[in-house]
Amino acid sequence: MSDRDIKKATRHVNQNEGLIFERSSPGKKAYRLAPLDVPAIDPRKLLGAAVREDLGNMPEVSEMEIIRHFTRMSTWNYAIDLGMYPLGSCTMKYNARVNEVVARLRGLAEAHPYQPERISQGALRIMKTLADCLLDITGMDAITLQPAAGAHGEMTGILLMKAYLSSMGNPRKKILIPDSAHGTNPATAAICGYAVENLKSNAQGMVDISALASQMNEDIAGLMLTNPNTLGIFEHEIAKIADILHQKGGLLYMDGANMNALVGKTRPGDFGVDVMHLNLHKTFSTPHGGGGPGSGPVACKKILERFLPKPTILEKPDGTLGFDYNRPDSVGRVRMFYGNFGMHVRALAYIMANGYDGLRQTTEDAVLNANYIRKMLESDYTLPYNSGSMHEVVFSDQRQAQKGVKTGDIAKRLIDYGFHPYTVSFPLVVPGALMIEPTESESLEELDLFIDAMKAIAREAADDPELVRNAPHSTRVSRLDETAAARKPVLRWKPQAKSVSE
Amino acid sequence: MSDRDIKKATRHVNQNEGLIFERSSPGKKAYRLAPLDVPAIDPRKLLGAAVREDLGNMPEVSEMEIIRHFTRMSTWNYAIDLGMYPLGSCTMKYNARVNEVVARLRGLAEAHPYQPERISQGALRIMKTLADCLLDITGMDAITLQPAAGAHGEMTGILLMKAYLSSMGNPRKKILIPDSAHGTNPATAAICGYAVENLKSNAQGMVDISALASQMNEDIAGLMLTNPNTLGIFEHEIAKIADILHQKGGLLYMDGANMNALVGKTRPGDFGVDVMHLNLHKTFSTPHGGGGPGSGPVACKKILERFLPKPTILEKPDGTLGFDYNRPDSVGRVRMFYGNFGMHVRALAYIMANGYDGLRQTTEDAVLNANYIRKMLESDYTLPYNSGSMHEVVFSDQRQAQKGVKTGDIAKRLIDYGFHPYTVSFPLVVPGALMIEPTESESLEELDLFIDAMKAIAREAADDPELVRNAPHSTRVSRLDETAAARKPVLRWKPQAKSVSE
Amino acid sequence: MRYLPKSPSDREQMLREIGCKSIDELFEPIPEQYRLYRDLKVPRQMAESEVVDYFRERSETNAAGYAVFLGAGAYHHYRPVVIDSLISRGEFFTAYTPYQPEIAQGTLQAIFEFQTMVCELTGMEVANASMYDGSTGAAEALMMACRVTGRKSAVAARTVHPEYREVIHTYVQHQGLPVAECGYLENGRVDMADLEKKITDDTACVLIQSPNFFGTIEDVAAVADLAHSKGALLAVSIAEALSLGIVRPPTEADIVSMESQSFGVPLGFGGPYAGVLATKEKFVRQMPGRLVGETHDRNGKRGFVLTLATREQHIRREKATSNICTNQALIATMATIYMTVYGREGLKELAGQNLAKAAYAAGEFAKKGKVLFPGAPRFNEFVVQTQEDPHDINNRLLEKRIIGGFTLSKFYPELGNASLWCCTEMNTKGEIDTAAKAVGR
Amino acid sequence: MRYLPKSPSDREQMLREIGCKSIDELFEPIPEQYRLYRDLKVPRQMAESEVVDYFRERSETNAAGYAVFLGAGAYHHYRPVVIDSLISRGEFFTAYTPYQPEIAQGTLQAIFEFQTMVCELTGMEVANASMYDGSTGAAEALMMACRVTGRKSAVAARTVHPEYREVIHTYVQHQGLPVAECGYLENGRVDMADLEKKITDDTACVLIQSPNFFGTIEDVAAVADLAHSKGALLAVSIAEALSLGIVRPPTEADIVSMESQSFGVPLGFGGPYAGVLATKEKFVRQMPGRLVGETHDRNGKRGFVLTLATREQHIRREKATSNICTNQALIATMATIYMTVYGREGLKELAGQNLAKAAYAAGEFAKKGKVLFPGAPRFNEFVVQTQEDPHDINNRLLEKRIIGGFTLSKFYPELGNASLWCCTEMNTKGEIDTAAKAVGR
Ligand SMILES: Cc1ncc(COP(=O)(O)O)c(C=O)c1O
Ligand SMILES: Cc1ncc(COP(=O)(O)O)c(C=O)c1O
Repeated sequence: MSDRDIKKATRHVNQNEGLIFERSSPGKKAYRLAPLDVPAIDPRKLLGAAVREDLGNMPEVSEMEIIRHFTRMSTWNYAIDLGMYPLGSCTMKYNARVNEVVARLRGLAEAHPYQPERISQGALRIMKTLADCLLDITGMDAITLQPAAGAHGEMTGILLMKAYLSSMGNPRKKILIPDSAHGTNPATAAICGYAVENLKSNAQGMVDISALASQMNEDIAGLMLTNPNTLGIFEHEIAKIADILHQKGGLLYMDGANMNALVGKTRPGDFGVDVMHLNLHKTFSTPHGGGGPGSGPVACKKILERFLPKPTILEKPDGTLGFDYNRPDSVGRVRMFYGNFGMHVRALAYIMANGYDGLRQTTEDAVLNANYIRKMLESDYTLPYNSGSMHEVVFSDQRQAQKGVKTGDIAKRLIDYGFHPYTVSFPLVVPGALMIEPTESESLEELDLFIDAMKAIAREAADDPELVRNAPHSTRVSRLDETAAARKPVLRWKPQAKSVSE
Repeated sequence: MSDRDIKKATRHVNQNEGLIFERSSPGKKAYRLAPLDVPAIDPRKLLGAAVREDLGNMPEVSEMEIIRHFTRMSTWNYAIDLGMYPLGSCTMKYNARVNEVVARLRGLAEAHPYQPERISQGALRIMKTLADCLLDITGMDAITLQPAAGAHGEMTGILLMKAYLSSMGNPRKKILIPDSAHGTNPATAAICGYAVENLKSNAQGMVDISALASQMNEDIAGLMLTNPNTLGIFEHEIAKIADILHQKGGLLYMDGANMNALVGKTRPGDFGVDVMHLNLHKTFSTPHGGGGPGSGPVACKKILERFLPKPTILEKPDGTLGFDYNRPDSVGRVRMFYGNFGMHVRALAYIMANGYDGLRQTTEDAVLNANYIRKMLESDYTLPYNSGSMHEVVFSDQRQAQKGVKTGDIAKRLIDYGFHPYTVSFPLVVPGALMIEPTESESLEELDLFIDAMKAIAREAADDPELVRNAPHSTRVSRLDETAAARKPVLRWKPQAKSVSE
Repeated sequence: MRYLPKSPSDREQMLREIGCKSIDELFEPIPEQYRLYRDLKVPRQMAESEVVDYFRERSETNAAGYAVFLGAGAYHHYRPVVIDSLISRGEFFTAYTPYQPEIAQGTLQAIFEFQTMVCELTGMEVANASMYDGSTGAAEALMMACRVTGRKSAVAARTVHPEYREVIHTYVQHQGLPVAECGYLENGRVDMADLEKKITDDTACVLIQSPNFFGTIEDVAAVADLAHSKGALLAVSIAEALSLGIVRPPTEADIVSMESQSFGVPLGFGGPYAGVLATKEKFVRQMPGRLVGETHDRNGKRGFVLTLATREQHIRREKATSNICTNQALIATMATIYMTVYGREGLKELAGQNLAKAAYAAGEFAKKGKVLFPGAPRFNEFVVQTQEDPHDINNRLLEKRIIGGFTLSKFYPELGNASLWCCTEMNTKGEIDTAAKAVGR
Repeated sequence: MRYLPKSPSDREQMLREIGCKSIDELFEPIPEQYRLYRDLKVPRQMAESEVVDYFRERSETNAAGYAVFLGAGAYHHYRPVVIDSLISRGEFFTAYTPYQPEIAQGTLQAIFEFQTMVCELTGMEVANASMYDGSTGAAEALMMACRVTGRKSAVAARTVHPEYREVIHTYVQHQGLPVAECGYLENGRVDMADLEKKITDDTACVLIQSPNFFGTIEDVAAVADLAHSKGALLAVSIAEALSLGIVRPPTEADIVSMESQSFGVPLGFGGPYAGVLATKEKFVRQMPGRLVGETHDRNGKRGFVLTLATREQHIRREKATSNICTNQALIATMATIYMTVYGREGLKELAGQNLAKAAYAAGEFAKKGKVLFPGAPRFNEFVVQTQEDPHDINNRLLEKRIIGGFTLSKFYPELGNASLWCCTEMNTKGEIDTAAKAVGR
């Protein structure tokens, strides 16, 4: 195998570690409580039948073992801190350390959500300032920070549309969704009680305007559009699209997952979007944390404002801030308290560190990086659509597939080259898609290493397809049997079920 | 190679990373300053000929690259957090996270050493409380926290002896040092202007009492003794040793590097020691940090107190604390300010988390672990001395050496088995020494894995010596050419000297 | 900008390669009239020191260092420092969802351990990888129950957290899934008679919370019998997870929705927290959210993967069990570390201390005010009725840097001058005595 | 005890294996009469929360959040947060000295970068891996000079930090190495005439500090010429490393001893800091302390190792260049990260801000007090002479939570009511104005 060509990574000794339950033994402790300063009680007396005697298989280990357990496990992960993470649609950008520091400041980290407003002005000011920034960034009129993630924001946004349309006399039945859309879009429409009608894209990878015009009618609440779409293409006819919807009384929902292509360069509010969500854990750099937490603020136009979830933040005459619960037309709450406040803190810190000039430069670099990769790889991989790319580029494995090498194989082989794979086989409109989003956080050196790796793999796919099909070869575990995992699921450890220990 | 037997570790993909200078390019920045709020100045005008125009090859990189640079490099290190670190004489024990947290509390981390005493009571109280704890632990009468490390403490201690003897009319010429002593002991004696006289150890690996008696005379200032000594053996005749020295007007200095074997079980002050140092970065768990910082407090008997370095801490009538600079007999300062205060904080946090019971249990576990290893391995490796072991055990490579496998080779092979090697070829009294100190921080599971590895290597040394001689086989770099490094030293990066990039 | 790893010359070189004269060429797909040529109205670029100062000032105007007697769905417990030192490792917090298991075993194994511990504590057979929080988790539980039973309505106890009920209302109305509410008795527990009336043969499930919003521990077994006798499922919501250290787990439930915030997650003004759903094995294919499962690699080596994805939106799209994608993985990892630190003995001992503190406090408060809902066991919260408006009491306490209980009038007007007090291991006897005195004036 | 990974049964099993009935058998080598059977007089075992509370209270009685105008060898600069997040990785802070290079390349490469940056900044050819601090580093520099020259005495300027000179005195007296002191002029610089008198043909080296203790920048070239003309070496001590961002490096020196605290190391009430020695290549074998060198492995791959160990105590024992073993590696790594964050442009810009702040402050102070030592350039410190006793001025400022300058009477009585003020990027114009007003009363 051509490991000599691999410049970016090598192999190094790495610690094994079993499950924490396999380390447990009675009498080990990692805690000690302060002495009880009130009279001790007898739980049995106080709780009677409700008392619990035993905590089953909960672990008993020491602090030293906990540090090693999680430290060792952490070394099995790839992360932005280790290298490029070009997952299309995920915007894996640098997570600044200062954001983590400020989010842990005592007054913010230890604030109880129900503490009186007048001693919560710091937190309220942070939320208000972030909201104001996001409104100018999106060009919208009103916003809620309550949704916990993008999909949660989608639901909130669609409910705003539904509430508005109901107030107009008819909530309508269907939502139009392009075939290129992310899975959460149709899933969200369904949750909100709408049927999903599919909208084809045209040869340029954009919404087919004539199809839209013919499909749009009074049964349709609106369109859920990602812009730039999941092919990384900006919907050039966006204004036209909005008009068609508006003419028939429908609304335009924009999935803002790809705002990293637009911040500071254009504003959805200016090109006809009625309501949209943002992913603070994408565009605004709050860490993904291995799958979450996120935050999915929803911004909307004036006509939808009165339906926003409660509470909203309002500025009082005396300049102090407070929560407004008195919103009779609100769609209601989508989450307890006020959303993932800790993510609001981080997103605002990101905006302040960047300023307007930094945000613009960030967008420009993100688009520059994607187009550089596109240019460098278009001779090696098939480009299904040749419309201009914004922040990400989507190739297809067409050429490699002839040798039986699929996008998933190329992805696994990238691991040997020291990279995290791109997004595999999404969007669905592209057979065998390679969806690559570098973000602005990659240096030219890192991009060139990635390009070299992709070119080398293209050669390997031609000369030695087996090598690629069996990748990765450099990881502590080889390809895992996902079918077996799904066939009879083992979803928790059990004492008897001690399995092949490492 | 029998990698299938290796239970503790495997190999995993690992990122390469060049030198930071190789990433630098003009115009990249990882900083931004706050706007200057005073009139700008012209450095040339203010500094004239003293102005500097250029900073040569200092790097220019972004924050993202810095995070990756150091994160990637960190993954090339072994550490306590990853596994057992049985370096004899180094006491590589768990470094509790809470110690790091309290050391970073703002009032402690940002305190200026010259801020007024009355607003420094917090820091002074911490130093005083630590001093009091260490005095009871050692059984001594007075202490200084000023020395920055063990060797620095040795110098301080020997200077106390010298000052005392001078006050008795004669500083004397020589210091007795056992052949098993750590290199810093003779080096320290030399720095303090003493000649070193070697003291042989007997067949039990202890001080040869008769030799001591015959060598001791009025030219000899005293003896520097490590107890337990570097063979892990407690000097059973310690009282006798002290008597012999004292009878001839000499003093007994104890190198406290091995206090982890004694805390809470016996006190040097009770068995005749006149002055000693402690290594807070060993016995009291302050992190080694890849080589430092340390802290080497020196405790002594009443007769030596007036010679302690200045300033000392004193409790004022009103209960507040202050520094006492008025110490005419002091040996002087050994360091500016008050020593490595941050290490004092951590050591006190360690003592509080343990309490008297925890400290005793810690010592017992440290000794238990060493004796368990000794018992389990004595059939595979040669035990040069059969006196009882305390916190560490020293084997010799005698048996393996017959096949040409040296202690250094066995050490390198341990790396493939997922361990950091023990201390190699020290103490010098043992040819081909394997000096193993597990500390109390190792679980039975980890000890058994270590024992299995050592046994497997013993087998490999017999069956396949080449395999062991060429170890390690699992690391990102193989054995490095240390001779070449010393022959023509390359001690810094130079623009032209860009070398074999990884 | 200091985060961006490019020099001006890097940018020029790249533009040259691409064949563009200026960066703006790359933005031509955006119609000219929508291009933004002014600066955004956001703060100017700040130094790191300025950012830190800004948030430190906000933090200092945000009740830093107050004693707090608030619970009501968010609990103040001590957070062992190892949690933040471990989750601050970039390998955990800067990783994405573990879609590539060969380089994500760290996250996957941690979540597998989370799922296991949640099962152990709740007495359920399977648990998922997390939900947004306890409120959305409860809503998803009801929807799940409908999928399982094919029925189209539910009953929720009024003693379920009021904001949970608001969230449920927002979710389920659009599914044509009416939710009836049932009242509570003098002892603070579910009114079984009322519940029996409310359950119909279209009732998919009954939702209760235990300990409930008043801190009262419900008779889960009895409610389960009733629900099951009518062919409905029982969903139990747990807002104070620490109660499971000393309170019998709701093993009779069919679905448990737990908020994990008590397990080492900062109060953080309400989030991020982490919900989780647990259930019986037979219902797993109707469960929303990600699941980590054990499997093996080519060489038979154990490993973990995301599994049963056919329930999820990225495969099933509009037919998915839920639209959830990003969850609360890092918070679940925090909870996993917390549960590991305290473990089998510690959770019990700690829960015992909470019980003792609340019992002592209730005793002290009873001397001056009326402690409601006697006769049923509580964990670490209790309701006190006073002569005086609780707001006045709390205002007095604020001057002593003590944040008093949660005023109930907004959600439970029928209780008059009542407020909900919480005592955890963090509340000293001194604070409790001070607060108790204030109540009695 | 929560750090100990053993259960009681583990201990029993191990004792059984060893063949002991009780743990005390293992302590029998310690003579019975010296065995300790009472508990140590140390605090009882505390909960982590109690430990944190104890130190938080100490921290709060330790001037947290005061504005500070103290320099005098310890400088208050902003610390970029990446420093602590990176050195807090266990792989860095829980590793030992890199004696096993195959599993220590992280530490070794970081130190190699440190050595390189120190060379770049100081203008020297080689630098070591760190010394304890600037004071012991200065002492080692003198002893090194003696080894190089074979001469047995030295001259140190009185403008070298007084505590450095105390430390030097402690070290060198025992080497039979007398150190003469030479005075300073009206402009705060070394008195060249006096220096010339003090240098003998047994003078191994002249030690100066620049910027010196008064903040004055010395004429290094001139001092070097004089020293060299007498066959002595020049050792330059640098206490405020940031000055190198804008002040000409002491390239004419033979040995530079630098305190790195300004480079991202917390003030920390005086330590841990990190000294470092830099010198000419030809003197490297006389240099104390560890050195990291570049080499390659079997496959020609670049790697780093500790090298030239034959200078050190573990090889040479009493003939070693020094007794130093443990150094300040982690602090050197902090400094490396700091130097990388600011880099080529940032150190210059930051030093420029310090220069501007001090210049502005000196101007303001001059309106009310007398700023001494005109006519020679300064960096970020200056000396002010006042009518009033500086202690009274400082006491007044303390009420405004401002810590005033360092009172010089103790070390320089000849200057009367004088104190040394330092202004860094951390001192706002507002603070400076307030302080300047206070001085002038
Ligand atoms: C285009 C798009 N829409 C929606 C989402 C869902 O966002 P979240 O995962 O935050 O719920 C994603 C996330 O991957 C996405 O890429
Ligand atoms: C026995 C002994 N003495 C002295 C020392 C020197 O201590 P330090 O490295 O802290 O200077 C050591 C350190 O390894 C040691 O093991």
